[in-house]
Amino acid sequence: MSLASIGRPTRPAESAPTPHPGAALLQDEPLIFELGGWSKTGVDLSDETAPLDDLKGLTRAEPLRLPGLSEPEAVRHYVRLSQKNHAIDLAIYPLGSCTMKHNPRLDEKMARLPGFADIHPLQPLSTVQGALELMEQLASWLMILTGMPAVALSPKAGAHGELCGLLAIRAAHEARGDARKTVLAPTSAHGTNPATAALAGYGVVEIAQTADGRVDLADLAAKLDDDVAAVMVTNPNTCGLFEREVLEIARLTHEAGAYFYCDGANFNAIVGRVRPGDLGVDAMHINLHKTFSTPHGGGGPGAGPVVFSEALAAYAPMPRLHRTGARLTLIEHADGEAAASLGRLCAFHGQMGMYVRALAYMMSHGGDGLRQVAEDAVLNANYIKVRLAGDLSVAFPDGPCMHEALFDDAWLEGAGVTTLDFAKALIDEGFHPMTMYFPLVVHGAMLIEPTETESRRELDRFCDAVLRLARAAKAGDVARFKGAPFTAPLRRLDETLAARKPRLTWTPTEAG
Amino acid sequence: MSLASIGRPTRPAESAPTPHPGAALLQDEPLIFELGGWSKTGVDLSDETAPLDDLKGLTRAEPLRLPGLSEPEAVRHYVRLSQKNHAIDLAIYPLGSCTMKHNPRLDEKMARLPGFADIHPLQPLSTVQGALELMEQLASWLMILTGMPAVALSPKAGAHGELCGLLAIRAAHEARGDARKTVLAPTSAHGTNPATAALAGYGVVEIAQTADGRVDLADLAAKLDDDVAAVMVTNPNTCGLFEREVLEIARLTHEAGAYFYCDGANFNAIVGRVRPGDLGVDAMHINLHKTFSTPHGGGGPGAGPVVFSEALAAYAPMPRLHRTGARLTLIEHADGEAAASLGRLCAFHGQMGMYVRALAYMMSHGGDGLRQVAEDAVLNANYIKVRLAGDLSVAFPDGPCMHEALFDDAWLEGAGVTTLDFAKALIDEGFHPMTMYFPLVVHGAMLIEPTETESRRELDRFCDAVLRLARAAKAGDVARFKGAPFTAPLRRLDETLAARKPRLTWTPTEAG
Amino acid sequence: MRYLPLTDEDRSQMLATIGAADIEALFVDVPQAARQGAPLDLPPHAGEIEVERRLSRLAARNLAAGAAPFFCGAGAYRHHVPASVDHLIQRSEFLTSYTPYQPEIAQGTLQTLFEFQTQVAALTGLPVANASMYDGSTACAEAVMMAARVTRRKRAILSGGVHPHYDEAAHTLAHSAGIETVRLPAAIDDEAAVVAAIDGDTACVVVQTPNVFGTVTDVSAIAEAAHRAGALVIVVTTEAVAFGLLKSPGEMGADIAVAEGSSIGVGLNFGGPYVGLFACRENLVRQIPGRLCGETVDAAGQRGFVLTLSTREQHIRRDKATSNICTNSGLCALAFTIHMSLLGGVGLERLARINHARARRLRDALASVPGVEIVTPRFFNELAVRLPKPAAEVVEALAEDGILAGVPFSRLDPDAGLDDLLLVCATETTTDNEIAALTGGLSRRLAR
Amino acid sequence: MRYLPLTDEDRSQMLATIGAADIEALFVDVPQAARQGAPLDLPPHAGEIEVERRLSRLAARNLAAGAAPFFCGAGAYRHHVPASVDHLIQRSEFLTSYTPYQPEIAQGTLQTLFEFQTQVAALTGLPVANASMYDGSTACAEAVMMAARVTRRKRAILSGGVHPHYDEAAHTLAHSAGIETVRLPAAIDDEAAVVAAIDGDTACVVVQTPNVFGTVTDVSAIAEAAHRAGALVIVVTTEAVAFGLLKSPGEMGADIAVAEGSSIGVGLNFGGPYVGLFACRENLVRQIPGRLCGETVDAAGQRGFVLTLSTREQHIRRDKATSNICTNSGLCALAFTIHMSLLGGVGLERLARINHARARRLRDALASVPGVEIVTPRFFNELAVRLPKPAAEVVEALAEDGILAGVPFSRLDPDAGLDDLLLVCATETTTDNEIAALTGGLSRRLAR
Ligand SMILES: Cc1ncc(COP(=O)(O)O)c(C=O)c1O
Ligand SMILES: Cc1ncc(COP(=O)(O)O)c(C=O)c1O
Repeated sequence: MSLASIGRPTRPAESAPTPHPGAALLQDEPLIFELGGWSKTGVDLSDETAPLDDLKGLTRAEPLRLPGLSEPEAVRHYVRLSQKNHAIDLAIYPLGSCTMKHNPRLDEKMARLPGFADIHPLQPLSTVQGALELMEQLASWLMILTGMPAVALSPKAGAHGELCGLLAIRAAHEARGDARKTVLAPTSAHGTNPATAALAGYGVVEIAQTADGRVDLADLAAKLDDDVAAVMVTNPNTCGLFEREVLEIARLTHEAGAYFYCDGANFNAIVGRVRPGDLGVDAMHINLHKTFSTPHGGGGPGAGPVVFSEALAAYAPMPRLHRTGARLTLIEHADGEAAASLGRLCAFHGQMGMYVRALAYMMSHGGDGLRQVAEDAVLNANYIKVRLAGDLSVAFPDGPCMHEALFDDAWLEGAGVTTLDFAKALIDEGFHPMTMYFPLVVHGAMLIEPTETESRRELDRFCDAVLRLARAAKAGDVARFKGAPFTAPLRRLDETLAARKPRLTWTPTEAG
Repeated sequence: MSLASIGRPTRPAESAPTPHPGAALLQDEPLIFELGGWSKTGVDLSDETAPLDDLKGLTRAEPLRLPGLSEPEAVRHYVRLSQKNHAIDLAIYPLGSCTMKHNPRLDEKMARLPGFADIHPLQPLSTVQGALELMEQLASWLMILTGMPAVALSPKAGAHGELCGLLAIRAAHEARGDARKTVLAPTSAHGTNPATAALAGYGVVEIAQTADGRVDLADLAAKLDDDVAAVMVTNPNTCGLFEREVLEIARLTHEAGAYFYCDGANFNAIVGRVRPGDLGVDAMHINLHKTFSTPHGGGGPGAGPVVFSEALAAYAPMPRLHRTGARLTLIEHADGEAAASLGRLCAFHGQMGMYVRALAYMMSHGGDGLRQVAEDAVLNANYIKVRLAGDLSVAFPDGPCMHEALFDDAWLEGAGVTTLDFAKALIDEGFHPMTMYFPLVVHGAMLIEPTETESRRELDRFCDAVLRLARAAKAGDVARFKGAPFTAPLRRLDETLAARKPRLTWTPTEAG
Repeated sequence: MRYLPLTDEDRSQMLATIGAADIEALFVDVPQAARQGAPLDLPPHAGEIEVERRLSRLAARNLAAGAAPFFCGAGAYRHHVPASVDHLIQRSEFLTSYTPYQPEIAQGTLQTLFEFQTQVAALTGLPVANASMYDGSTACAEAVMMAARVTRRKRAILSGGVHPHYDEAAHTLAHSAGIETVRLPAAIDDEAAVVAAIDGDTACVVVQTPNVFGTVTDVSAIAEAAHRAGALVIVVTTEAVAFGLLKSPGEMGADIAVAEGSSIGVGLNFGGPYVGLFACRENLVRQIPGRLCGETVDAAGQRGFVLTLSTREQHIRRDKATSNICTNSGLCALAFTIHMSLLGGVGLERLARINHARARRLRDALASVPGVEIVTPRFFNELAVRLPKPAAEVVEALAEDGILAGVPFSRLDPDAGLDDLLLVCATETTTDNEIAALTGGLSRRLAR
Repeated sequence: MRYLPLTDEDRSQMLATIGAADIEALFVDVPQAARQGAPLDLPPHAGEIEVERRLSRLAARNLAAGAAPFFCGAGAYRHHVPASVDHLIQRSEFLTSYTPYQPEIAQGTLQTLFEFQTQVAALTGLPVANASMYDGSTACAEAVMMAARVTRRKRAILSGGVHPHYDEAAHTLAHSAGIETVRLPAAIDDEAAVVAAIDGDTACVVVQTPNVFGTVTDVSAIAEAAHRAGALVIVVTTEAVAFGLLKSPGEMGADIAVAEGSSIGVGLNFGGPYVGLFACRENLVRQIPGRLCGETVDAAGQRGFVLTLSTREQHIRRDKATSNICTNSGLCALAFTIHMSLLGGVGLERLARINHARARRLRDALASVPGVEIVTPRFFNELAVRLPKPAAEVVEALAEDGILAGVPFSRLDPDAGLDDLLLVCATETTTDNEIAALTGGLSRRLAR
């Protein structure tokens, strides 16, 4: 029996009491399990078969109970569902820390070339030289852009890259027989930082933050002892600020025999203008799905290559690319010159599909275009910050921000409207809300990252909407916020109920 | 000066007084001309250039005034606009006579193979043998399905096919020195029939219709004289009925020395079950974008191949396919054995992109699947007819219909609601209306064609909505109809105004 | 079958609801004699894998333009189309919608048509454009019919520079309506001859620029003469990219401009589907063939778009309509509009300059090949060269070398006595390597 | 640059609004020493034509599976994906949206995730599944960590039939957390050895079926032994199509089932992106890693979906989270869901039977090749054969003949002393011609 037997009966969307706004075009759509098709399939297959004699006792007891839809039904089902999503292709998607930028269609086209999409990871290397060269070129772009001597491509996302970096650091210490147990990270760090440190077997100690939103050097120095394996700092940080004292952070860290891990999720703000290698960084992951625009796809897949300093290069994971003259090979086993490697992070060689997209994106921009990316991203963020500063409260008002503008909820004081309410009201204006309640160091945080691919017109539309709402909130028009959203496919969803009585799969009910 | 200087100033969509229903996701979107970008381009091109010396005096006086958008802006613009459309991928699209069926994605993929999409119409024939063979295979499927000995592929749509057919008929008569001046067609005929006849230089005389919605044989016989070049009959006809007396129609027509042109737009109802060649047809066009599912694309492109009887085959247009052993060639000039040809209808060889899609569709269904297509299309139409018969008035109640069900507005008598009002109200239920006011022989006609690719569930959803509305109309809930639609991106549009003061292009205004 | 949602259970239940014994009962109206009993001689249904295999095999037997040095033009031109264009036109809401008969739920299509019309008007330098025709050749034929309606005259004069297929398509259509089409002898440049041919019975003159030989012509003088004689001027363009650089038809006095739009957004497709552009002077608007999209307002006063002036059209006017066209080339028009919206005026002009520069490069390279003579005096991106052998033979020979060397004029018009003319074209996609391959191949083949 | 909407005019006006003298003023916080002055040694921006040329050249240097007789498996399987799947996942609304943090405008993604979880639960025969992991190998590693958390024990036993990459990935992750992974010697079938290895300190046993040698195993006995010892059972599957035919992990007593889902909807992609399936028993749900989508209602009482139980996750729980995963494999999960919704249970079972039949055909053909010995006793669509020469050499040689003959086991584990083993696989895409090509090639190469 399954979770579904607890709690509320499934209420098919059809029995919706009121028609949605926009019902003329936006269709209600039940779950596939409510569309019938239990005895159907939408794929025409030959009826070839063979005796199952040698699988006796190993085959399914009862038939697999899953519905199959004809292609017309399936296409309609998923097209209808798709229209219930917001997307970067529909409007600005200002989720701070997420770098939701335009995804070029050329990149999609290139990734689908049979020479990339239809090759097997374990084909003889002589038959995939083009693929290996693509990886080599991507690696070279990443090393030049970061000014670092080595890169590991295989991590499958940013968090996986963090793990890769910390495991390399662990390997480096272990190689010296110096088993350290602590990782320092600021309170403002993204949740994956402490989570990764813990996963890598480290205890996490938080570093305090200065009034101007940077790492508190004194506190860092105080906490840096010989048990500290690594200092994890995001730069530009999650408040959208550049760590002015980054060189000093690196010096202190190295002095203590620790390594400097930089969370590179915000690399978009400085690409082409600042090389982490010049900042004393020992390891940094790069989210190809952020800075280099591989699509987020509703939650992945991404890719999180990690660049390393000389000090850590030897500990990079398997597999590794190796060139001898015209021939490229993969070192897939941790022996010989790779003996120090931290080992393998996943099967095969990583996110090839993302590598193609990212390289197409890099080639399209070129060195000049990537530098412009950083400049426009920072320009757009500061423009928003200035346009909103009068009505909202900027968390760290002094000096420019980098790629994102951070506000707190002080300005909502007494308005009876929370950051959440405000975000939901923004939905009714046709916009996706900013990141809410992150970073944790700021009360009721609103973190806005426009990226460089927003036009000035779109920035103004967005700012006008935010200001319109801000004034409504201050004018006490609370209803507009508490009940929001009103014009979305659904009204505000009950997340508490979902967690209290989890229903994680569909199961037949009297209704269904 | 342009039309735009007459009439109302352009009102940018932004200044919309009220937010649309569904505003959270459905974005307002102005015209590209209102998005700026007059000095921009979204295409990166080399700055290669050359002196224009030998084009002196032949180049543009002033620069071309058209806006260019960056890719992010352009993608967003067209994605936003797309969401303001209904589509077969969203719900049933029951436009009678239009055969809006599912468009398989495999067909789109095949049409984009470089071997089909990236070949030039005038490449040496030795380099396009695969393309010619594809055309030959398509021709063969069409001839087998229709039981006709010849086919002309080049017509670009149904109406173009009608023209092709009538010009072949004219050529046949002229070859005999028998210059006939009249074409007979029933009042129920689609507008393209009389329009084509006139374009082909014929006068049009209408044939009366019997009480049961078929051609009136007596009237036909009476009007058939030696000035009649052709009789144009749609079968199944535009009332969704099969012409029971079709064999007699053919006999009378031939007896009078005229040719029988069959409008094959409704071939979907009989494909695989009835061969027009067995009905005495001399020429018939087939809308590949109807029966064989090439996408309608918001109004085309389509393709209208024409099958011919022995009597007309010699007059088929250029170019023609010719096979000698393993080698296929194109006869592109009307001499030699092609001397009798009616000539060329268009440049090159027709709608290759549509041929690939149609053949992929045919191969996928096979002979068995195509017959099933006809049966399911007819079954679905009769199911709707029966489900609605109780509340709406069926135009021709006796006997089954074929692929579409025709209703008149007698049942709305006195309800104060017109067919148009009813159709617009259907939009608020999330459905695209049926064909209205066609055919002309039925008062306030509502012509419903579901096609075979609708599931029973979707048919029931549709019938439930129609019945719900029908009861509301009879119950006198007039407001729900007169003001409809209420939930679409726009309210009812003023078509009279558009025609009285035509604004056909955008021009700058103080506003814009 | 994967495209058919009904199950056998559905079918029998539905037949029961209908009250029919079996499916045959629904086909009773079909005469027994005409009912197809035995299954037709066709293969059975096939899965995607199988269909893909069969069609891919056919595709593999064609030499794709992108896979060879490529110089073909003559009415169809190979240009790069941005990836976003093909992505956008495949959006379900564009791809699988019908002609926008219900404007309240078709604003997507309608607004793009309004943008298309505005772009076409700007490109042709005329105030009004329709929502597309099948292609350039049928647009040209319809223009001739329209001119005859407007002038009530029955003779059309076509320049010898008009693409032979266009001439034939116009002739086919005009002939049956009793309109005479007079085509002047094929000529690289026949401005004078056209002027001379105009008389008081002339309904219209049809002039192409750049013409089929690539020659760029200023139509102004012809237009003056025609207007003096009360005839209309129809300017034909088969290479829409030329609008980025050359004087527009409107600037040169055209009353009607027709063009093949496939260069922008559409692609080669072995000749179709393409998209016909049709623009004219404002006073002719009620005679224009095809769909027109117009601006209006909705019940709440908001701007919206609808199909308009439909009293010209077949579904209202029947045998009095200005044309019989119904389905046009909507999706290709959309592709054109999107590509054009990316290019903008700035981009199209840039693109046109590159095309011209590439073609000059091609000309210079060919001029250096012994035996090759450059024939076209003033060209945009295509020109005619004279070879010491029949061009068709040379092209066939070079095809064996894997080079698509261009179009022999004799392929279009075998009777013009111009068998030694080869039409060659270069666009932004043509590389120096390809040009070198062509000149190299030509030298070899001509040497023999 | 085509992806950057701002014009220089926009930039200077915006700088003015901001009150910054120039762009440098916005980068003041960057230490002078670290400001990149000189442009980096990288090529300048390039147009689509150029980028497409460069990448196509690279792609052309790979031998695509579809272009050769193909028999590779070993953790990645080539299956046909219906065209509609790739079309649908490219819808802007799916492709360009983020993790569904704002459920009111992300129901499209959320509902498909709920469908995905339900399908994965049904396939694995377990009640709960998450919204995807990076791939099968990381899902396996996370499962080991989860088992250690649940049992508070620190040793994991891995069968010798587990894919070596999976073993290594699990080892890498477990090691740093002080969890020991014991891998039994590589063996075609080590059911008994696994049972023998279980003791009171065992946190979990990891068993793969079909295993890396293709062997199908009934895990029930192992499960019983493990449960008796208070250990959890993790069943790994790298070929998801096998779920259509074989006993599900749940049926065999698995506590956690992990699988590589790329066989359904995703494709080869040279190894990534793929999609990890993760399902478990209900009582373990609060220890599950990754995102979970759950059903709830909105303020108007309508059903809707949200991400739930996020108190397990890094963004809430930080260093106490069940995993550090954030971005997962959403779009691949969508592709999986769509393909699975087309197949349905009926279709997947059909597909699985075809795969098995093709593989038997392959086995029979190989059995007839002199020197080739069939090693795997019970298989689904993949099996190991012993060759008289090192398999790696033979595979290289056949690659020269344009045949992708399979995966030498030594490629995965050079130290197992199984250099003569070749892993070969057949799916619905494998034709008899391909099989004939392989046996022919093998005979030739082994003869020498
Ligand atoms: C600052 C920061 N670090 C790390 C991550 C984790 O990256 P990923 O989601 O690719 O695992 C994110 C992603 O949101 C982030 O914003
Ligand atoms: C009965 C009938 N005849 C002819 C046509 C014209 O076909 P097309 O639009 O392809 O020119 C149609 C199209 O609606 C039709 O329904």
